[in-house]
Amino acid sequence: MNITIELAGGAELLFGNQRKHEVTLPESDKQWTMATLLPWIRDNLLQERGELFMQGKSVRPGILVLVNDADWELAGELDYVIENKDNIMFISTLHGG
Amino acid sequence: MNITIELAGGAELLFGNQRKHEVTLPESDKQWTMATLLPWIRDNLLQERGELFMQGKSVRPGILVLVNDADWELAGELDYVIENKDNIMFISTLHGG
Amino acid sequence: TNVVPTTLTNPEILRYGRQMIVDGVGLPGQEGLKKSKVLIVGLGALGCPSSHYLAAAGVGTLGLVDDDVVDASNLHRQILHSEKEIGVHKVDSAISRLHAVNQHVSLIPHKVDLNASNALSIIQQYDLVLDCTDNATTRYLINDCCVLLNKVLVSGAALRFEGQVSTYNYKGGPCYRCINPSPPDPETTLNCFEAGVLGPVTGVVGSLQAAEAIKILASDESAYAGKLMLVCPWDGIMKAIKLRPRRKDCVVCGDNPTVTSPIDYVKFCGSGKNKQYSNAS
Amino acid sequence: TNVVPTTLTNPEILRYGRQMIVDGVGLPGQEGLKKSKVLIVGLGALGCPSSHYLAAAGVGTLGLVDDDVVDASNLHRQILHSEKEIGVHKVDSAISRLHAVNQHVSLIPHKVDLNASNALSIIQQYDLVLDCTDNATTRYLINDCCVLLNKVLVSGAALRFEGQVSTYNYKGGPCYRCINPSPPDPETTLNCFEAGVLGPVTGVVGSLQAAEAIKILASDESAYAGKLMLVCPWDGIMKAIKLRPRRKDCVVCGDNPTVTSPIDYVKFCGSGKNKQYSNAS
Ligand SMILES: [Zn+2]
Ligand SMILES: [Zn+2]
Repeated sequence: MNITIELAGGAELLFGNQRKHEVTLPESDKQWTMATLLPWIRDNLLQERGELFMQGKSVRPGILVLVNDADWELAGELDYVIENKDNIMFISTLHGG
Repeated sequence: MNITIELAGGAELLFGNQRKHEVTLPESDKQWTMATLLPWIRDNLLQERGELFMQGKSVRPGILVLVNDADWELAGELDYVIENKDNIMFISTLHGG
Repeated sequence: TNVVPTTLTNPEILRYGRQMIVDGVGLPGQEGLKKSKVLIVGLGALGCPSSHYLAAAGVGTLGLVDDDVVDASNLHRQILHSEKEIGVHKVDSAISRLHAVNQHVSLIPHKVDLNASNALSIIQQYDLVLDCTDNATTRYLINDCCVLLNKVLVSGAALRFEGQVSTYNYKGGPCYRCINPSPPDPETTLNCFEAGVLGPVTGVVGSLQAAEAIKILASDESAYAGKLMLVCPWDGIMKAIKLRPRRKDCVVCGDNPTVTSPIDYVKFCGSGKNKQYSNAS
Repeated sequence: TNVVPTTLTNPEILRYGRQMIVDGVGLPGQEGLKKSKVLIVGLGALGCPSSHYLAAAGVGTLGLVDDDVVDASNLHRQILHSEKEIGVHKVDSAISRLHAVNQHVSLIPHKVDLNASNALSIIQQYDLVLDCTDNATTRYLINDCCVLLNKVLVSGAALRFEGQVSTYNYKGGPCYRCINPSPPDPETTLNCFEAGVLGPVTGVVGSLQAAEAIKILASDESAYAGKLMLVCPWDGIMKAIKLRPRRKDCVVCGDNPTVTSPIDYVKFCGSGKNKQYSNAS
């Protein structure tokens, strides 16, 4: 399954300063959900300490997760089942001005 | 087949000032292409004189056509075969400043 | 000559004519702007363009909050201030420029650092608030006060080469805490002092905030409530993201709020407005 | 103290510090800005914010083209000009404000109406051109001259409550005529005089133009070449549209161009700069 991972708002600094990653997820008996995708991203793409990206089973506070340009809360958050060609975006909430 | 028609840049004024139209195209033996869609739009959605929207078989100069957020030229212009859930956008080129 | 009774004078109609003929504004919309009071919190990179366009558009009253003076390093982005205002209080500089742009606007100075003891009394005097600040602590303060006082909040933020804009607490929509229930660890937060920011990116964000304020005040509708507008001019990316609705369990705007007055935001965020945050890595 | 030899003085480094630390700018980028010359055609609603941010960012030389005087009806959007400049030539007003914002920038007046007989000699003095004009006739003129002189063109347009921005003639990318080979019938064209425009929408567009100019001059890369950036703040819509590549049959930038010098643009477009176009319906 192929998905696009996008980063913005500074979150890209955790991923080698690369804002877009085209990813092929390994085959799995179980469906890929956000709950399984997040640790996979942490273990395979993240280039910084894990706790800068995740806290417990979810993303750390300050990171907003989007599925196909919509808030992941609308898609079921961790329960969302990933589909082929999905665009998953992680945006750091900005505070500057 | 269901598609979304979007208008911008003033083109919406030709369509009752409505910027988004959800449209169900009638069943057809032949495939819907941009070449057949344009006259259908002219005859079914347009609320102004036909020549403000079309010139010959295409749109009049000053209107840019997009298929799923990309220039229709990249999709084959009039030859493009419409797919279900496509987003077709007509944008008037702006000159003001 | 006016045939419809209006509070607008002929010079005002001449001045605002080009915006009044835009659908959704019109004479009623322009009158709506004239009787509105907007609070701009922060006269930095976002407050400068937003307050400029709102003054130019004929918003009747602008409240201006800042406690800082103009510095040379501000000038690449804080466009109300020019070289001769270096060392001048930002509120004074803003009032001078905004008055020169539009004498018809009432400009109310608030030369303070907005905090838990003054925020409610300041915000309650206004109809709409623009968050043009630069730190999480103040953003949570402003949000909570807007919810408590039932004020709409048009919030902008910018850093490096991108910006984010949304409208909170609009007709039952989400508030800032609905989207950001927990503040980030200050150890992981960049800010303008460390990370830098491009001037025109802040111009985009501040202008988007002003456009939304005008829409709300002139036409009683919002463009960004429930959406997050993302602009990254450097990468040529722009998106409008659909956000969650109001959270029923939100601690300030939910069905059973536990925040019923301003809290200790410094403690909540783990930091004050000290801009010396450590870098993310 | 500087350890790397640079053309920037210490006051300049202090002033531009917050943008220099943004990835992609840096000291080399700031020096790139300092040696660049940008032509702003039109000191109206787009030229005002774009020239302001470019001056503030430290572009070395700005050329300013306009032949108009400031009018009260401009003030809701043309933010370089204030009330006391009503009746003053827009170039003079702009120079006064831009110099106050940044004394380090060379400001070159061009108090002319850009036309087929002066455009080439003006444009050839600059590295980059911003189209901030308000009519199709001038836009085709500027495009053709930029192609003929191999200059990059950052073009913005705004009307009512939306804007469009793109970069033309960038490293083999499309030109304005590639996207718009035929001008629209003037009978079907709205313009600011008839249709109105919201000030902050022009602020978004002008700021996007400035951001792109900085990127090109500081980092030798473009964000918008081959894209059309669409902003509609009123509807909360923002998109980056992928455009076609350069057309091999384009009459000015194609493989066999037929336009090899400026043509009669008034005749080509069927109208001059007369703003009294009839409405679309
Ligand atoms: Zn809430
Ligand atoms: Zn071309």
